[in-house]
Amino acid sequence: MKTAISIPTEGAMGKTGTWRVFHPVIDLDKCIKCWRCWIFCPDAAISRNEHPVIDYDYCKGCGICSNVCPVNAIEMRREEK
Amino acid sequence: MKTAISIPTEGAMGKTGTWRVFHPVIDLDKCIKCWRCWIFCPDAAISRNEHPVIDYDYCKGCGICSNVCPVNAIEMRREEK
Amino acid sequence: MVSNRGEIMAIKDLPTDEYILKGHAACPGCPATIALRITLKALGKKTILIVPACCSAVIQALHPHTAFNVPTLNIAFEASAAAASGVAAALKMLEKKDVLPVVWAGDGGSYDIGLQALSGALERGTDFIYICYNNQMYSNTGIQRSGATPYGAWTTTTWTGKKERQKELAEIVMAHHIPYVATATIAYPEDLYEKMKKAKEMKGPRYIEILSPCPPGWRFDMSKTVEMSKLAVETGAWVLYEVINGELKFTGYSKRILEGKERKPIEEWLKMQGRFRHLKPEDIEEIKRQLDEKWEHYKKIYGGKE
Amino acid sequence: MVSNRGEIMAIKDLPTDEYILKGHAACPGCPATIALRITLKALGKKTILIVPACCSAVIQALHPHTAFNVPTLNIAFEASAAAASGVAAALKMLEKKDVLPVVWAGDGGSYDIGLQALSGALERGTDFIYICYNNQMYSNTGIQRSGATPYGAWTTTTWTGKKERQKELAEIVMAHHIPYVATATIAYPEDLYEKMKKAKEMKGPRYIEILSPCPPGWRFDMSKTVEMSKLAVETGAWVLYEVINGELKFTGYSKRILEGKERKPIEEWLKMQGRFRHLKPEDIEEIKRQLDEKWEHYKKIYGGKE
Amino acid sequence: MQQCLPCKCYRNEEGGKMIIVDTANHIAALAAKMARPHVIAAYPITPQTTIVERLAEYVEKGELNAEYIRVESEHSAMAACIAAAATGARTFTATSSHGLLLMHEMLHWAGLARLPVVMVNVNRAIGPGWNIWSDLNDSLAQRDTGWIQFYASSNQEVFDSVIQAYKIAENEEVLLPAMVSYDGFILSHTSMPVEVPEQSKIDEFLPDFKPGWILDVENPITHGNIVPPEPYMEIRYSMQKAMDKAKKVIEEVGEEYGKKFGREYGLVEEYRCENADYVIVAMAAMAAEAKVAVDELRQKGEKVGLLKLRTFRPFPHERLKYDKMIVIDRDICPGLGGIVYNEIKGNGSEIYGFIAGLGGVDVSYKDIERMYELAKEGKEGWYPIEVK
Amino acid sequence: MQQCLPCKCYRNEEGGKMIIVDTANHIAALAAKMARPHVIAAYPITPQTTIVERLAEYVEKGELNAEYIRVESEHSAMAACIAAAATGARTFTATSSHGLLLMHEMLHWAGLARLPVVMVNVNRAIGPGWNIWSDLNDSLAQRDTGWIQFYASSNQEVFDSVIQAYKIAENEEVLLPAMVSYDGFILSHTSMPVEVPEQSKIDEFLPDFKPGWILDVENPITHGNIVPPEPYMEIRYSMQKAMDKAKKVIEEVGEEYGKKFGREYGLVEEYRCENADYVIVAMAAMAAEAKVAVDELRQKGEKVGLLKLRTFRPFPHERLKYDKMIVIDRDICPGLGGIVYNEIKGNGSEIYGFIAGLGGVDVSYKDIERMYELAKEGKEGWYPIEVK
Amino acid sequence: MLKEIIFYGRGGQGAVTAANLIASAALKSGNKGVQAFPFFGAERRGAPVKAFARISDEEIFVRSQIKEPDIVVVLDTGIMDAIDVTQGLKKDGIILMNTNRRPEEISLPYKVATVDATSIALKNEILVGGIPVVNTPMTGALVRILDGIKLEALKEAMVERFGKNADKNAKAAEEAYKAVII
Amino acid sequence: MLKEIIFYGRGGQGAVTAANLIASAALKSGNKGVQAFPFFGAERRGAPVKAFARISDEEIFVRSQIKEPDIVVVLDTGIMDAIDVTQGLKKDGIILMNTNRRPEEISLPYKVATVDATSIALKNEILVGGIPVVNTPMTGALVRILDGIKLEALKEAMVERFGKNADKNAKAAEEAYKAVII
Ligand SMILES: Cc1ncc(C[n+]2csc(CCOP(=O)(O)OP(=O)(O)O)c2C)c(N)n1
Ligand SMILES: Cc1ncc(C[n+]2csc(CCOP(=O)(O)OP(=O)(O)O)c2C)c(N)n1
Ligand code: SF4
Ligand code: SF4
Ligand code: SF4
Ligand code: SF4
Ligand code: SF4
Ligand code: SF4
Ligand SMILES: [Mg+2]
Ligand SMILES: [Mg+2]
Repeated sequence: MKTAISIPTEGAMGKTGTWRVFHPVIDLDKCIKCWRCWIFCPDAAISRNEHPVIDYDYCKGCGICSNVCPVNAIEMRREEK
Repeated sequence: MKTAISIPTEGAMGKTGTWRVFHPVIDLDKCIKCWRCWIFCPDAAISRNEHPVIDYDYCKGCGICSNVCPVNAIEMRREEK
Repeated sequence: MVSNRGEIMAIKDLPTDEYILKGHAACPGCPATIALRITLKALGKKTILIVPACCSAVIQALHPHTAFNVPTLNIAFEASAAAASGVAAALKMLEKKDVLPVVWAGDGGSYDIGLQALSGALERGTDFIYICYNNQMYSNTGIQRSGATPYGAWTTTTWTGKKERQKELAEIVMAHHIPYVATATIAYPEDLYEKMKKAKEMKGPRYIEILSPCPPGWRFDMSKTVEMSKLAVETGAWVLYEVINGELKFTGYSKRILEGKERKPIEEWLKMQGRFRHLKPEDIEEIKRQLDEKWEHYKKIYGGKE
Repeated sequence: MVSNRGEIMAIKDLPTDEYILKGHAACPGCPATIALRITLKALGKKTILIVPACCSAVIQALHPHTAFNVPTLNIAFEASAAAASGVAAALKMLEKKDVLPVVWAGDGGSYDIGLQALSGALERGTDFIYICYNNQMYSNTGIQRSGATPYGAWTTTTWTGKKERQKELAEIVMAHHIPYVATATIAYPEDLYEKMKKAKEMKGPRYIEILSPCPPGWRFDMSKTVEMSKLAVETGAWVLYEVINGELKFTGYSKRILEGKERKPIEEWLKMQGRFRHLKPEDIEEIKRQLDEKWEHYKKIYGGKE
Repeated sequence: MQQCLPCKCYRNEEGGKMIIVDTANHIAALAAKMARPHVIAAYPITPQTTIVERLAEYVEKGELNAEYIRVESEHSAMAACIAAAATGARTFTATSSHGLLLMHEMLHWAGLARLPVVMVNVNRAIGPGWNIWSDLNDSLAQRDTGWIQFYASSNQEVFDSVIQAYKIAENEEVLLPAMVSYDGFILSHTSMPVEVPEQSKIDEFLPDFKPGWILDVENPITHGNIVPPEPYMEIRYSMQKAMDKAKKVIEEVGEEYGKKFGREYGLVEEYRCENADYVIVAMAAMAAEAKVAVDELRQKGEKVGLLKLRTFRPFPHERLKYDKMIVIDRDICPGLGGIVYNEIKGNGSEIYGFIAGLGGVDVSYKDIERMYELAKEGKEGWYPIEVK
Repeated sequence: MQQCLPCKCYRNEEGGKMIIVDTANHIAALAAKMARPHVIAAYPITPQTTIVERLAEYVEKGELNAEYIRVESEHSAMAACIAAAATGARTFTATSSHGLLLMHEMLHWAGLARLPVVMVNVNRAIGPGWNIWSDLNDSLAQRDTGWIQFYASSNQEVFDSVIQAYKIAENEEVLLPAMVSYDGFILSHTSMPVEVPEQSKIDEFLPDFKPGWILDVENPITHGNIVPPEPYMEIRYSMQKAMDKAKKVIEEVGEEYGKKFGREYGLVEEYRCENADYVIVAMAAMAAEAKVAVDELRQKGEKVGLLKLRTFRPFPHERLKYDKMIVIDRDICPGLGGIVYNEIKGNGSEIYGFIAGLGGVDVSYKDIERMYELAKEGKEGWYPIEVK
Repeated sequence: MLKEIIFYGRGGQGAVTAANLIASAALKSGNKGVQAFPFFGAERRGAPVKAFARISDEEIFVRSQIKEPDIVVVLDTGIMDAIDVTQGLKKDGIILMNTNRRPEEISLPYKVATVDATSIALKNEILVGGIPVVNTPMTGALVRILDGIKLEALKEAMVERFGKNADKNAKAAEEAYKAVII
Repeated sequence: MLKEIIFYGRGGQGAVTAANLIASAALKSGNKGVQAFPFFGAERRGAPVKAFARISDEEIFVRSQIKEPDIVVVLDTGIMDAIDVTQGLKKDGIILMNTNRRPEEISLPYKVATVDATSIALKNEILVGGIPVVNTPMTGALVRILDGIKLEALKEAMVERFGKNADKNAKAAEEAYKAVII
């Protein structure tokens, strides 16, 4: 029996980090751990460790984290390829 | 070309007066011409002439006219057959 | 009741024009037919009726004859308001500006399966009148519950009485902010006529709902259709009002209730109907509670208004 | 924002549980995904998602993989609430009482094609939460107007701006008198989270609508999704409230506006969006007029409340 | 006489068998009830209505432990059944004509999702104009949707087919939805005697529903997200294989039913086909009527038989190999012709096709005898409009 | 170069002809516009969307004087078209896949009401799972609804067929709705050159719509109330006769179109069928692709031809008489097989059937050549799942 | 042997129920094949209606309508103005009518039986909405005319169908059984 | 002669538009058969996308996807990490890349042409949402590689498509036409 059953998988759409044109870089010195970047990341690409950690395999580079950071700790940089 | 087109016709369902078990009889002496019987007859079987006139070909004998008459001028009588 | 022209409207003033021909197929004592007769007296000849599946489709009688003497389009159960949009658009393009598309639908076709099309037509501003004759169940298929069936009522799909409260379609329609919403019932033909006339003279989507007590469905004697309708208003089971551009006004006996007239006990209405025969005292208490709540709410609005 | 337990809720208090896996198919900056992440944090593992056709069906990514880590039933565009009734009934019969059916639908699937099923499920009292993430258009098919598209907005089916006002779905839902209705938006995750939690703990039909500003659809920079959401509330274009058993309470910034805080000028919001670029000053005046009218109305209600 | 718990009525007892006289609709409701569905979602429509009414009664009076969802349309009825089945429930619905048409999208859905929903369709002509009488256009127009389709000719067959439909649909090698159809009024509102087995025996025959997949919070999966071309085609292929498989399963289940309850079923039913020169092919009520015609014709010395198509999907090509066939279609595909005729016609036989009985036109065994006469003269067509 | 008023773009001029390069969807919108419909009611769905977007643009920018109804579902789209047509308007809609399925009930309605609504369907596979790519199951599943069905293989044919569809559908001896279908993406989103006639010539070709019946306050009639069995059957018969008639009208209109615009059409298109041992039968985009296969095979000395089924309803039985045919179905009727295959198979030929390209699986001329090889070996089936 | 019966009445009078009762009773009396069905109209209350019953000692395969009945039962003679109830009636067929007249008084070219079912219904207080329901007494009378159906079986059928309301109906049927004039 | 081209880019970069411009220009340059179509994914912004173009002097009947292109155009070399753009490329095929590197610097077993379309786009201010749109310069470069398409025809195609925005695109195309290194 085959029907459209799909299994939860990280990277279901592949490494969506490749979609990125700009990438976010966190300045940990500035970071106050408010976790806004974490909660607002549409790609769940920021994890809550000691400090916010970005998973570049999946970060699509939208820039929301940078936009919501209250202390401007996140900078968007052009992807170098 | 044939499709379900129907033409407005009096007696579209036949002489629906045959459905009747009781029939209304108006006592014209009592009638005050309020026209309630006329407006409420579901079968449009009462016309507005000099006085209300019942079309027994189509009156189904529901008794509404009798029920709404403010002066009890309409009596329902068993159909004799 | 005061007509547009400021005169007092009486039954004798209603036009003798007749668009429902004798010899139709309705049950004896049918409320839908009374309502439609009066409605067409108000709307007149230049009306295109759109009728979804319901008793009124049957009432027309069998092809190749019809008892309806205005152009009538029967349409699928769920599609009447969408069809009205189609008729309205065609009339506009073909420059028949004086012709009015009017949906004539039952409560099943309005509260339930036709709601989406209705809501869509309201949102896109279709220029038409939508009329729901509400007999509080699917009567054409033999008395099943609809969204309009009141709490506690027996139907053939609610054998022990409906467990849910009825949908408030007029409220839902009001939330669409259309130019005209009104409720009516057959016992007050002048009120119904006036509301139809008023609607006719406006533009955009207009909605009128007519309570239509149905003898076989509600299980009462066929001679009592009008009486049942009147009692519904007097007991507060049905409320008469109109909403013009968001401005709510209660009318007729309902207004008088808000002005202080006593509501007749709801038991009077319930007891006349076979569909409520099975109710236990606590069910009736619940119905009363719901009704009081509703009227409390109306009172607040009414208080807020005047 | 005060949590149920009386503590002040902060972002850091939101659970780290994650039910949306990395590597999904949403556009960069997608509001729907933010909303769903937060929603599932509140609803947790024992949730069955029902998703009609919409962006969120695509976001899941391609078979045989999925980015959603709760059981998810994709269903036809118009059928999500009916499907929820099916899931709820099955759960009840199979005695899985702690599992919650949750519809996650777009505005098109809620305001337009899915409205009837929604209304039906509300009327029959289905035990579920219906969530509409409202991006004010059909984004999945490439930005067509929906019933939720605001007056004046460009879409690919309203090239010169939408001529009609948006449907007020939350009002329509309220007219169904269900236990819980709330509005939210992604810029206020604590508020959204709290409302979800509150809904989760209730029974019967619950409805939550989340404004979700969509960068490609509204034509703004993908980094500004949250900003746009916040501005919608601050300018009064979106209102935050909840209605518990008919009792309406404004929340968050919207409440503050009613308490006297100035609404930011709507132009700020409009100007950030490409879809409003074509507006002429008189269009903006009309939008302002509509907004003022709406807030006048809210003020009346609010005044009436406290 | 003893009282039957299922429907609270008294019945004759005859050699241990319980026989009741009731309409096909009430019988369908009784069969559905005895199959113990968890969830019923249905919407009324003439002439199906008395099924859903009866089921509502069973549920409300506590005779059936099921959730009855009072949906607001047939589209929603099928959506609710699909979703309930995906949650692991056994489901039932019933409809007719426009109700079935409105389900069209969801019928495809149930098929592709491989959910064994069981449905009764009471055949009724399609409008406009409204016509509440029988023809088979409504269900035949759903023949692409991936549903197994049975057509019943008697109330007994209605009962037996509903029970079997569950067993077939839920077979792990099949897992397809199944529809039992029969003529509106001609069966739906006609009382006939029906033998009703005991609940315990039905329970033995019909084990609990084991879903092919399930929405389970402990093992989350997603159903129905975007499927790229190649896997999509495989899903379609798997459906076709399941249909092929269903042929065997239908025969097996029909045989097992026969062993247990004394009435055997299969893909088709042959009646006096031995050494027949002509075989009449008919479905539903017309197939019962045709038996009378065959008997009369045989009595007159004509070598005629009857092939009753019980199963229309999967289509039993291999069982339709007769030299000369007379196919009676109570349906029409505009621009093609009789649907049954056109599906059979590739089988290499000489075939005469008649379109008859649309919209409830009464077709008696005398008419069928007449069609036989016409076919012998080499005639075919719309009866009695074109050929009389 | 000159500016074309219809779509406000510049075009090459070549011997007086205007050629534009655009997608089939934009071409369909342009054709619909040039047919001057009074009322358009449509709902977006991938991959049809760009049609309705373009039409909305035409209307809003004043380039098309029509009412555009922004309905809330496809069921309503078709209901609105039906009602507008019944009021005397020329109508247009477009949809795809699930949208078409949701219209199912109303498709039957338009057919039985004999209203010449014209629709474009962009073929797309049916879910679940969601699949936005082409196969023909969506429109073929509507083959009983009483609609004339055309399948187009190029953007030019899309244009020409939409214009002709109006003329055929509105023919007073036909008066049936008509659907023009073509593959999603493969045509809908593919730009190709299209010759666009002048509006004045289209106007000459396509006279004003004369309805068969109308809702008119001066002559009130009722449409669609209850119809008893016998007249109902006559209505069905009249439909079938109209379909028969349509065959002639399609040929005539195709010829007239050819005379006027230089491109002739008919029920089918034969390509290199002279003395062919095998004739490949295909529809829609696959039929264009098959031309390439035929050319290559002919070059190799194989005697192969192509029969392109342009018209699927009415079904042109009489044009399908070849000894050996290879039918390629981009569709499947579960429990039966390929739909085109099964409709053809009674014609007495040796037929090999292939199911290919479901859900958008790419089928190239190389694949078609391979199917030919397989057929020669006596093989058939699902390609490439069963036979490769 | 196949017996075919048509019942004529009005919507609401219970013609269909009468057909069903006869079918049940026939089965209980040992007939293998029984059938009862309405004429499938879209009739409303009060309109003339028709119902059919077939009884046979073998399984019945006929599904078409009855066109040449053996027996015609008229629940309400009023409808005889609108409808020719003798249409198709077999030459040796019987008409059973609800009337207080005697068969002799009725000039029809058929065998006629009469019973005053209305009076019997009134007497036994079988009324719905004030209107006498004559279907059950008429079945009693019919059983008298038909071979092979036992009155006891009819009563059993009523118990099945009406539960606690069966008694007065059974009584009325029995009275009619006795009162019918052939 | 049939020429088949695949464009690789990202959602939003205009690969499909590029294919369409080339098709239009080819028609204007006298090719009877032209085709342009996207790879039909459900892709969102930013995801890798593919578009196809076919050019021929005869009418084109092929409808299937291009599997063995003559030319591959890479709008964004970033995607080369995720996708093998040379897949199916004919032995004598050409890859045209948007890069500031020279063909020699690129080690691929194919003929390579390069152009710094990003710089040209930036210079001509062809930007959407701050991101340089490189499709139009790339078509200019492609025209240089292709036989039988006139630069003038490409510019005309741009006027048709972009109206008043055509100018800067045409200019960029021309610059790229000149700047392409083969
Ligand atoms: C799609 C579809 N479903 C069901 C029906 C059957 N049907 C016809 S009328 C009706 C009930 C109508 O109820 P309402 O709208 O309240 O009108 P009423 O009969 O009470 O006048 C139903 C269920 C139908 N015609 N079409
Ligand atoms: C019956 C049907 N009609 C149309 C579609 C096409 N369709 C899929 S998603 C969609 C728009 C969804 O809009 P919305 O619900 O607002 O969700 P969004 O895409 O904005 O997330 C449409 C029109 C469909 N899948 N099914
Ligand atoms: S750029 Fe966007 S996707 Fe990347 S980490 Fe920041 S918010 Fe997440
Ligand atoms: S938003 Fe900024 S401050 Fe807050 S956690 Fe992220 S990086 Fe740190
Ligand atoms: S009894 Fe009824 S039908 Fe007859 S006239 Fe009076 S109101 Fe009309
Ligand atoms: S209701 Fe009575 S008083 Fe009034 S008009 Fe009729 S009969 Fe006369
Ligand atoms: S059932 Fe009720 S609404 Fe319908 S025709 Fe009869 S009386 Fe009128
Ligand atoms: S179109 Fe908008 S809602 Fe849809 S995936 Fe993209 S950003 Fe999210
Ligand atoms: Mg109703
Ligand atoms: Mg949306």
